[in-house]
Amino acid sequence: MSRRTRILSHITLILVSVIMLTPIYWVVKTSISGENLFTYPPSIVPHDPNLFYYVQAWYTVDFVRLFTNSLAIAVLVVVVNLVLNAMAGYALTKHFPGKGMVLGFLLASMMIPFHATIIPAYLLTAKLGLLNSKLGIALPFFSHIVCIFLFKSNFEAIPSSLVQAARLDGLSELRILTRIMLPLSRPAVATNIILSFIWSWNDFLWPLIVVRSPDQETMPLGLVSFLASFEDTTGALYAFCVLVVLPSMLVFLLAQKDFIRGLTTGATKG
Amino acid sequence: MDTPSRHADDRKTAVVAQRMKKPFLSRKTRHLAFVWMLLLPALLVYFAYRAVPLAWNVVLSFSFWAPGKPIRFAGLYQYQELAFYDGIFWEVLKNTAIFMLVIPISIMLALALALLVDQKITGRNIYRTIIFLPYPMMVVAVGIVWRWLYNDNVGLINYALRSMGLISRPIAFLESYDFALAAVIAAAVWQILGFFMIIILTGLQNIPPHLYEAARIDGARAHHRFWRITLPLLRPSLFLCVILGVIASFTSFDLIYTMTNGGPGHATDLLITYIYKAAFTLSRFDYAAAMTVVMFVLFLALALLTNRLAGGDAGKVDISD
Amino acid sequence: MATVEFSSLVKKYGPLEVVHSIDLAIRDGEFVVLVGPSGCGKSTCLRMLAGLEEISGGKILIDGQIVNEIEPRDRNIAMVFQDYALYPHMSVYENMAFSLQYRGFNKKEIKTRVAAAATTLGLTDLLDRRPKQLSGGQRQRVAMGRAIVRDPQVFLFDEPLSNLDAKLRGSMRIEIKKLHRRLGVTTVYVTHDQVEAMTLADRVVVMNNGRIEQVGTPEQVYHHPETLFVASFIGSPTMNLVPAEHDGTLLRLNDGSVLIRQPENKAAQPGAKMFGVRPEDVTVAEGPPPEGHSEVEVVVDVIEALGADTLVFATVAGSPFAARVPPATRLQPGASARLRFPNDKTHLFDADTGKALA
Amino acid sequence: MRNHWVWNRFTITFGMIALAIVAWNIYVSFNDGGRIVGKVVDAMGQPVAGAQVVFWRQTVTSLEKVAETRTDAEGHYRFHNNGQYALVLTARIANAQSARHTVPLWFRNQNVQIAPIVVE
Repeated sequence: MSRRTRILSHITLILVSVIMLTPIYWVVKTSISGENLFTYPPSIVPHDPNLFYYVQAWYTVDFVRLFTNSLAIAVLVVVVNLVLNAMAGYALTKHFPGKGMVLGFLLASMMIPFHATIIPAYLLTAKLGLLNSKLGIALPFFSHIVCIFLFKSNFEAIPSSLVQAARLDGLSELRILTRIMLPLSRPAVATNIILSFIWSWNDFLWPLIVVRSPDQETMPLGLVSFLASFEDTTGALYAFCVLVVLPSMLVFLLAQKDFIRGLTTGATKG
Repeated sequence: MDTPSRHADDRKTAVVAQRMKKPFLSRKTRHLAFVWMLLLPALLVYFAYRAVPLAWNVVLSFSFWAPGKPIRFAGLYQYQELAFYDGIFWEVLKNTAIFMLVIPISIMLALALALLVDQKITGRNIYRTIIFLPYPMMVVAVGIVWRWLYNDNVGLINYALRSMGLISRPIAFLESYDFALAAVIAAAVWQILGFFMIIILTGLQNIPPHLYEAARIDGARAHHRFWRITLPLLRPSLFLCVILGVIASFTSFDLIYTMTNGGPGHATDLLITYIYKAAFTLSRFDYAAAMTVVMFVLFLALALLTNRLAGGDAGKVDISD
Repeated sequence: MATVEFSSLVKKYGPLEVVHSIDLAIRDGEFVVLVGPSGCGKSTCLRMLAGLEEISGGKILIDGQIVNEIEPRDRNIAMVFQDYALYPHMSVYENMAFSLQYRGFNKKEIKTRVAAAATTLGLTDLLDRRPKQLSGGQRQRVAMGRAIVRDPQVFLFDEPLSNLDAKLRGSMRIEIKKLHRRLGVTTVYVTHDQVEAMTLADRVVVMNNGRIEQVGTPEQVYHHPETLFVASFIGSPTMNLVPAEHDGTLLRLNDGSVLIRQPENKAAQPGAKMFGVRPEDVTVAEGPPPEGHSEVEVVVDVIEALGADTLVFATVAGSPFAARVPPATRLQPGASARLRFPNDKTHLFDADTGKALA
Repeated sequence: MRNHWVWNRFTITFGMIALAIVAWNIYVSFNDGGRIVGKVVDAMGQPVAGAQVVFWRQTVTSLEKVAETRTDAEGHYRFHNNGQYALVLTARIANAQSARHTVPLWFRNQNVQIAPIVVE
């Protein structure tokens, strides 16, 4: 690569990075200074940064309740996802009569966006008596087909001789999954955790429909009602935004290496 | 067995024979039972929250029904209303189609960025992380942030445009019929760009380098290599992006809800937000169901179309993702 | 230790039958090598014996008991895989101890057994390493160690040396042989390498196209191949095989020249035959042929000097014909030459059935 | 291998966060008496006795009075159980009064020592 293309690449990437980061920077800056809400022109660097907007956000909404609700649902979703997807993915590495049908059904289900089913899903959840409950919010997200296939292709990338050796070593099929397959598929596990966590944590429409009382509200619902009652004229709103975004960011940043590797391993084995 | 220690061998055999117990069910049956036991929970979820709702939706769309009322057959009534009496529906449909510009825009940008980041340049991991960073952010928060960036009095975008001398008076992007949809599209691109870039990047990294080396020896120039090797081999990744993009554009509820709530008028209402309003604010579940069926049919048609364009390998791609 | 028996063993993949009704009895403590080209069904047989493949028909007996329905883990067998199949996320010690943990051994017993196996194989210093940190030969040893600690009834080897370089392969071959002599466990070994088969086996089972061609000691298989396939598969360079016509008294080549006047002890019917002689039984003719010897006129194509001896590749009546001769040979490529062989070292096969004619 | 599962960046990060939360809560539990103490001084820096100090609460739209007290001979004043996470204080004597004194707190009911309020 020539020097010129390298420099051009850097310039382009830096420019894009600035565009990507500016909104994030702007929120963080406002959340620690409360500037730019009323005044014009805006200041680029925060004056007198402090954390008191976070204190305000914390006490203005019942932050602990929102957070624990969201976290409980996300943890439930992530754990169940890992179990169900790994199990289904492992089953799909095997040959059995009806496999084609199962694959067809899963691919067809993948073609149905969840949003296209919200009305009956809502009615069904009501029939199950799960409206306004954490289980009701979590249930539709208990498995992600993308992640099933991710596990499937990761498992298939593991040499079959390892599985056979384990079988001869005396492991039951279930133990092969837990002791051999899963430890060797850490990237797939990481990808699954990230995706199911982000999707559960950030989901808004479904809780909006299912949740009826404030004590079951999740973070995005809390954020929207905060916005409704305080408008966007206080630094606390942006402090709240930061707090809301932080957990999924953190999970992503921690697991991003495995996350990308998980996707790659999946894609190598077509 | 003609070894001298025959006696000892016999004893050992007995022990072994005892340990090699024959199980109750045949191996085939046990294998099958095990596989279905693994599959069942996941399949149940999809059955309950995909297959059943889809059928239910179709039934609802041919009925008159509201919560607490008996269900009556309506024939094509709901669809007739959609097609002939609800002008907003057509506007919403148009908006949804325009909103799909998110897909080509972000895929092209993502492809360019992926190619840049795929080079061996210092800091590429940092660039990659930064560009992906918006994706994990909560869409509701993203909506709030962008709403404020677009603000006509104190918004950063207006400030930037004004200080660059591009506009003389501030524009109220989200209150303008001309700009609102474009503004929402820009925010959507900003968020999903990094996700597409990662998908394309993994596709790029799976292209064996010796293909490029061979092409280079064969005398192919850089742009030949891109059109003849990179792009064809990226087709599965690009197809995946399109499908995910189509899903995202049909389901971009959160962003619209927080940024404009469909306004001004219905200038930024998408199918999904309109369905939500019909069902959960007007309680017209039957009508909303009919719209959902339309949305699903459109989605399916688009998915099949892209699959056709991608060379008819949908199954393969979906498995490889 | 145990006997192993295949009885009318069949393997089908859908409509495709890959193993056609095989019968084989392996004695207690015997070292049997299944050898054949790739796709001949040898690995499939081994994997059916291990329980890794379903048996489509017939039975497998271990120690007199039918094991068709018994899970691999309950068959009390150990297997060494071609790619070693070491668990990459476990240390050498954990790899070796792994199966014992699932067989109800206590920690102390596991420790003793692993230590003993490690000493036997010279792995004691490597117990804390991960498989990634080992060389190919060391991994191979760990794979064997993992099999040994189990103290199984039957040892299975699935091309265990094919990932090693030639030199290491030679020394590992010797170690496997030693190990078998010491432990005396019934062993079934699959390879496509005839050298391994000849050097390791008590008995060699030559397989082709899902059938057993011949079972016998290495000597039997080498000196008395029962079929054309065995003759062509065993030995390097392979046996010279030339189409010939038998008219009752004379064996003629395609070009009409007489190959052997009196085919000895070969009370064969007249007809199309395949004539065979091993390159090492062929010499360069000098003077008149002695009693019981025959000669052919060949055109020399290539001469390969290997040091200890020289390989002469020639053509006779359109068929390739090789000879392994002493290094000091005057033959020149392109020239014609007379090659000689003793009649009692020749083989004759039916051209249609491929069966040896004795 | 065991250690690998215990000591990875996930457990360390989340462990640190948990630890920080615990530490913070311990600190809070020792400092949440809700005591507000301060001093009122005049423009010369002399303590003002008998000044009326009012403790307000900021709501979305307005200020609500929570409590009031008078300074002692040394100019000191004191409130208990403030129950607030942000304070607004004003002080006044006969003909002079202070600017609005806004003090954000780190947590509800925090014990604070407030910088002298100047009346002029």
